[in-house]
Amino acid sequence: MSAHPSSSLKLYFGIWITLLACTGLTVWAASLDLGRFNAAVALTIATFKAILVALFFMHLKGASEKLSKLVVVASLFFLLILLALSMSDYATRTWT
Amino acid sequence: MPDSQLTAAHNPALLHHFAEPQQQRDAASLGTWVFLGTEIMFFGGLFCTYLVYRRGYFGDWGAASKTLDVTLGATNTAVLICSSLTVVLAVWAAQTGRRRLLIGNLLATLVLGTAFLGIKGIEYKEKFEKHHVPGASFQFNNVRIPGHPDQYANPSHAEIFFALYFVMTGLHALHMIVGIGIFIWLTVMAWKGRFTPEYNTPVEMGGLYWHFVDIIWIYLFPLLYLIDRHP
Amino acid sequence: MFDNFPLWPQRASTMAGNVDALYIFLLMVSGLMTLLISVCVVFFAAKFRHRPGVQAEPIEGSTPLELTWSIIPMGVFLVIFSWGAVVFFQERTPPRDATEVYVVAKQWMWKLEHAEGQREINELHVPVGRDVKMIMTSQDAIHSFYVPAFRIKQDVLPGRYTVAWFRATKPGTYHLFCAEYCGTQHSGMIGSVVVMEPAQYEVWMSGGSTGPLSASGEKVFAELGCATCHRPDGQGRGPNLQGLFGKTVQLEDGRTVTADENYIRESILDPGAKVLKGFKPVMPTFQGIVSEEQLNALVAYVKSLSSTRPGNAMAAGSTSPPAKASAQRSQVQ
Amino acid sequence: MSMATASIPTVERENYLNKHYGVGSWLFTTDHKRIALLYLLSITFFFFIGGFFALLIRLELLTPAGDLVQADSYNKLFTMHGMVMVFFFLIPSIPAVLGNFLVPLMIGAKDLAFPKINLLSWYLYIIGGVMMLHCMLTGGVDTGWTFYVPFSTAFSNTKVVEAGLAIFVAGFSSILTGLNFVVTIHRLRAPGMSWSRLPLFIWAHYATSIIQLLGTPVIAITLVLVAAERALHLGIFDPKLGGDPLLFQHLFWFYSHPAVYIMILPSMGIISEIIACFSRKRIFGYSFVAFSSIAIAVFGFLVWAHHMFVAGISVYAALVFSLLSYLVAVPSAVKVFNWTATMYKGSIYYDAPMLYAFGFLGLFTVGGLTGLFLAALGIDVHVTDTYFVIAHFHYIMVGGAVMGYLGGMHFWWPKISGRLYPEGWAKLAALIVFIGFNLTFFPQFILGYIGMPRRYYQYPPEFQVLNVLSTAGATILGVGYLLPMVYFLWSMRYGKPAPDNPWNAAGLEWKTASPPPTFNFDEEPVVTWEAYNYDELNRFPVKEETPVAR
Ligand code: HEA
Ligand code: HEA
Ligand code: HEC
Ligand code: CUA
Ligand SMILES: [Cu+2]
Repeated sequence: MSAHPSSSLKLYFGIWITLLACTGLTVWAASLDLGRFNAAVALTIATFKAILVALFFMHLKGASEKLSKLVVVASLFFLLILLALSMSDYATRTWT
Repeated sequence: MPDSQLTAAHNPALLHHFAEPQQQRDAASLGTWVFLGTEIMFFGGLFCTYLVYRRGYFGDWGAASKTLDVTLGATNTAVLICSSLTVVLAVWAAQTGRRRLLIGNLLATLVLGTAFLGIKGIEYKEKFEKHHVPGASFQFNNVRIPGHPDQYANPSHAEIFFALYFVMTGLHALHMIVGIGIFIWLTVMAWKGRFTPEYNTPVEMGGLYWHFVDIIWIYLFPLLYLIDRHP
Repeated sequence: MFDNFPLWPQRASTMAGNVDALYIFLLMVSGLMTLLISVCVVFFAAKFRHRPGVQAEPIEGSTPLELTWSIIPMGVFLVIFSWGAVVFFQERTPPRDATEVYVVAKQWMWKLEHAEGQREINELHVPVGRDVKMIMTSQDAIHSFYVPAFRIKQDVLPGRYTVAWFRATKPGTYHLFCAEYCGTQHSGMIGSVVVMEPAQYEVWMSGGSTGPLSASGEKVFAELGCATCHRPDGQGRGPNLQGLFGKTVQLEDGRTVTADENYIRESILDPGAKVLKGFKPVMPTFQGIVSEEQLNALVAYVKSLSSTRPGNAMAAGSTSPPAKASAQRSQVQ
Repeated sequence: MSMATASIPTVERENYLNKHYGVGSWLFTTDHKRIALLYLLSITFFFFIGGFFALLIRLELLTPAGDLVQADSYNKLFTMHGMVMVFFFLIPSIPAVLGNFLVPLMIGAKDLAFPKINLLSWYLYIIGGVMMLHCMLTGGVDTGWTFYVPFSTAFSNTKVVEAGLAIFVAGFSSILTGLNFVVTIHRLRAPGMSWSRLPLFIWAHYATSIIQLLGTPVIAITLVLVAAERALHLGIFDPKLGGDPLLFQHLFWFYSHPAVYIMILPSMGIISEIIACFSRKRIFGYSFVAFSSIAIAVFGFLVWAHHMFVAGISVYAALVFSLLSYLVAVPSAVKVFNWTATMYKGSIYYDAPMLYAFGFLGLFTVGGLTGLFLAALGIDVHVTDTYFVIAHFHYIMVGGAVMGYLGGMHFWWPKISGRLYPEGWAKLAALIVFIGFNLTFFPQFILGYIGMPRRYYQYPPEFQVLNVLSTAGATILGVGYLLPMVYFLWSMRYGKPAPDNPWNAAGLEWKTASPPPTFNFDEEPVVTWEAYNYDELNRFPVKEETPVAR
């Protein structure tokens, strides 16, 4: 993973602009009344931004090893377990 | 450190127990990613807490969230995104052997990171003034729930929101402070000309860490500031 | 003989037999498995012990065997799981017409209050053969209501109600333990459940009552001014509470919830949390104003307003006592 | 079988023990083998502290009345017993001692991937340990090892914050160990050491590391929340504010259930090594045993709320978690059956490590099977928070994990110290431990089912007889544990020098000197054989120059 071609510079600036735009977008979207979709929209944008950062700034995309990706996916998977199984309790409780 | 003496044969940075530089780089990279994985779970506990209460006390949390300054929050998001750009430029500079560009970008990152903390400080100060800090002096009376103009938020539930606000942003800020420490060290090393196109793993790894902290904020911002903003 | 060295707990509730049956099944299954494995280990160890000149036979493994001893245990596990779940459902579903006892746990005592109004500390008197449902909450840390002879246990939490039930089958005095660690005198937070013959129980019942719990609840209801908003004619600012308990109610935000004890409790302490459809959230919170005991009384009173529940109707002193209770009563008189 | 004298050159070879001298050469070492020894000393220290508390607990419970200690002191005793044993003994025990020592050796590496982080993790452990000791000496803590809120945040007036932070720090030590193992196993395997050739000990440690990495951060943040709530009144779990105490329990057990597999998996790894070696056979169904370790680690994350069946979770959640608990039992079952099958048509030796392995097989099975009782909803309602649970987990943690640990210590002691331990004494100790153990904990199953709650310092008199038995057993057990410590120490000085491969065992660690040189191998090993190639070893039994221990 030595010298990158300078085209990657263009990419970096492009990602940067996109991220800033997304930030604006999410603030704007929050001012709309989308009912229960507000949260979904906000999280989708956040996830999109996070993926951009991970893939391009953290070079997960071109990573020579699949292993880094596996580590990320595995961690997110276990986070999902934590959230989902906790919710299996909260969502089926008869109180609060 | 007698046992881990550098075998200064061909590459001064190659540690004795690695066969070749590539192996050492791969180990560092994997190590960093695994560490970031544990960080996901570290914040994950907080996200779980957040999810449970937000689900239970949505209205009260919306009211509490609305008292946060969304302009400052958005500004800080932008600041962090800019810092992520300077970081990735720094990594690029290190990999292509542009020492001055490297130092410049490391310094820019430091400035942006500090700016983030400064803005965070302003927000914290405001919370103190408004008595929005959980504890004995906490006050959150007569705040209406967004969308339900005749209903007041339950101060207790709002207090939990602010508790979590402080824990989440506080831990994030702590990560920023650690990051700034790392970047000061990187700047010094870069100043001394330690990084070459062949050896720049520390810059890369420091960069990964910084981006990760950025990603955490990318989630914290909507989760904390944008719960129920619309009029 | 085993008075001082019991090997089996007393069996004094309808649940005990069910739990014991599953326990015995599990003892047999795991006894068998332990036997199987130890016999194999001992037998192999003896038979294949090292002998000069005899070499171990190289064996790779065998996928069919592996599958066998993954799938068969899985099957056995599923049986255990299902059986356990069935017993659990019984433990967790109080019969509808159970007599109610309100339990307030605090460091380090049990305060119990019968729907009929008797108050007890660290002692619970119940008759044989009647379903008893306990509605429990804690004033401080988490406690746990445990009667080994009944095979029931339920944690008692601050800030909400949890429920347990039993039907005693054998007169006697049984241990009541606090099973969740709660501080210094955790092991002193013990008491007893006294199971009596119905006749004796009626005698015990007749003394010391300050009137049904729901009646004191009615008093509190009036004193705190609840009645100004919640009027039986439905003309107040709040909803009519007649027949509320057990109903499914529509909330302002579109959700529906069942009006159980926890719902009534929450409505009093945090009225804004679940606003009834068609009403303004004007009800003030009574958090910090009512004590746990008053709260229980209020809940008992609100429940008594729903006439579909004979158990509570009796508690409220209305004219239709449940058949069983009146039968017992007539025995005494 | 007695140990034959080994003919060993009188001039000691240079090895990791004698290469450098002085305190500094130990405290600043980055050699994984030396760090392993540092850990060995420290966890042994904490084991005896924890054991000391256990003895006091047992003495108090000799009589029904609370007479030996005050109620508050008793509460502190079991709390600190649990915390010390779990966080400062058992979780670090096998990974940080034997894992640290053996992972690089077994895969043919010169060291762990990050030697300095390895040292750092020992220092973190020591800092946490010192905090824990300080906490214990200046008043202690009385929340139970489970820290349940709101008792811990609002009612206990002991040093909860300090204990929590001690465990927080020790947790990071555990995370860093796991991180080191994962990277090492991925990156530093010797040429030819493919995944399918890894010893099962390595697989077990890999699985353990997954749990350490993904579980420990959650308990860390949870303890931070408890400390913050207690010190700063944040009120995150406070029911008065509408907080949910059960949320704490969810977060706590999300780590602490998988943590029980941190404690047992490494031990299972050891048992796989020992049974293969002393049956002179390749382990039966290598890949099933390997993958069952991973399966346990992953499924282990799915079952945590089985500790909360009566805590007030919803009935449906209880069902889900009960079902999933049975899922995780399947890979454990697979392992037990495979170990047993390995002995079939073997050529079995009865050396001390194998005796411990036999003990493990029996006791782990009993402990695991009683776990099935607990996972059965209907039964758990009756036996949760009673001595049945206490017996269940001591059977696994003491009867299983500690037995495995001791077995491993005996097995690799010649490699670690370069000396042979006295085999006769070792067999005696194994026997004493086995007898003492069962006498201590078997009565507790009965106690639990007849209803004795745990964490009671006084109890109704009808429970006394069984308690007396248990206390008697504990003293025997204590002797059983003191013995190995004595003869291990003795052997360091007077033991016969060990040959490189005293058991004629397979595995790279036996191909280097005993004790190994600083960089583990004089020349980088290249692996051309499968794991557990005992049939080859048996064909060319023992070379003249390297007599076997037995
Ligand atoms: C190393 C530690 C360890 C291990 C490995 C386990 C393993 C298991 N544990 Fe245990 N457990 C603890 C340590 C451990 N536990 C501790 C410390 C506590 C209490 C914490 C506290 O409250 O303080 C506890 C508590 C605990 C509870 C909660 C009890 C309560 O508080 O109410 C439950 C409930 O489900 C449970 C279940 C299980 C199960 C199903 C397994 C399974 O993984 C076991 C699997 C193994 C086997 C099943 C045996 C081998 C299988 C066979 C031989 C197959 C043949 C069998 C058949 C065909 C039937 N455990
Ligand atoms: C790895 C974990 C581990 C280990 C090894 C042990 C080991 C032992 N434990 Fe453990 N125990 C726990 C983990 C462990 N325990 C946990 C997690 C709890 C729950 C805590 C809670 O409820 O919060 C618990 C609770 C617990 C209780 C229940 C207390 C209660 O609920 O009231 C009891 C009671 O008998 C007990 C007994 C023992 C005994 C007799 C040993 C024996 O195996 C110990 C044998 C060792 C020795 C006897 C040491 C020998 C040393 C000497 C003789 C030298 C003397 C010492 C000095 C000079 C310093 N333990
Ligand atoms: C100021 C008027 C007012 C007072 C005083 C008042 N309430 Fe209410 N109550 C309401 C209103 C309005 C509602 C419906 C909106 C809501 O759920 O908050 C309500 C709802 C309830 C409900 C839920 C009813 C349902 O059908 O879902 C219960 C139970 C209740 N109140 C009990 C009480 C009790 C007990 C008291 C006294 C301790 C009390 N209330 C005092 C106005 C009042
Ligand atoms: Cu109350 Cu224990
Ligand atoms: Cu568990």
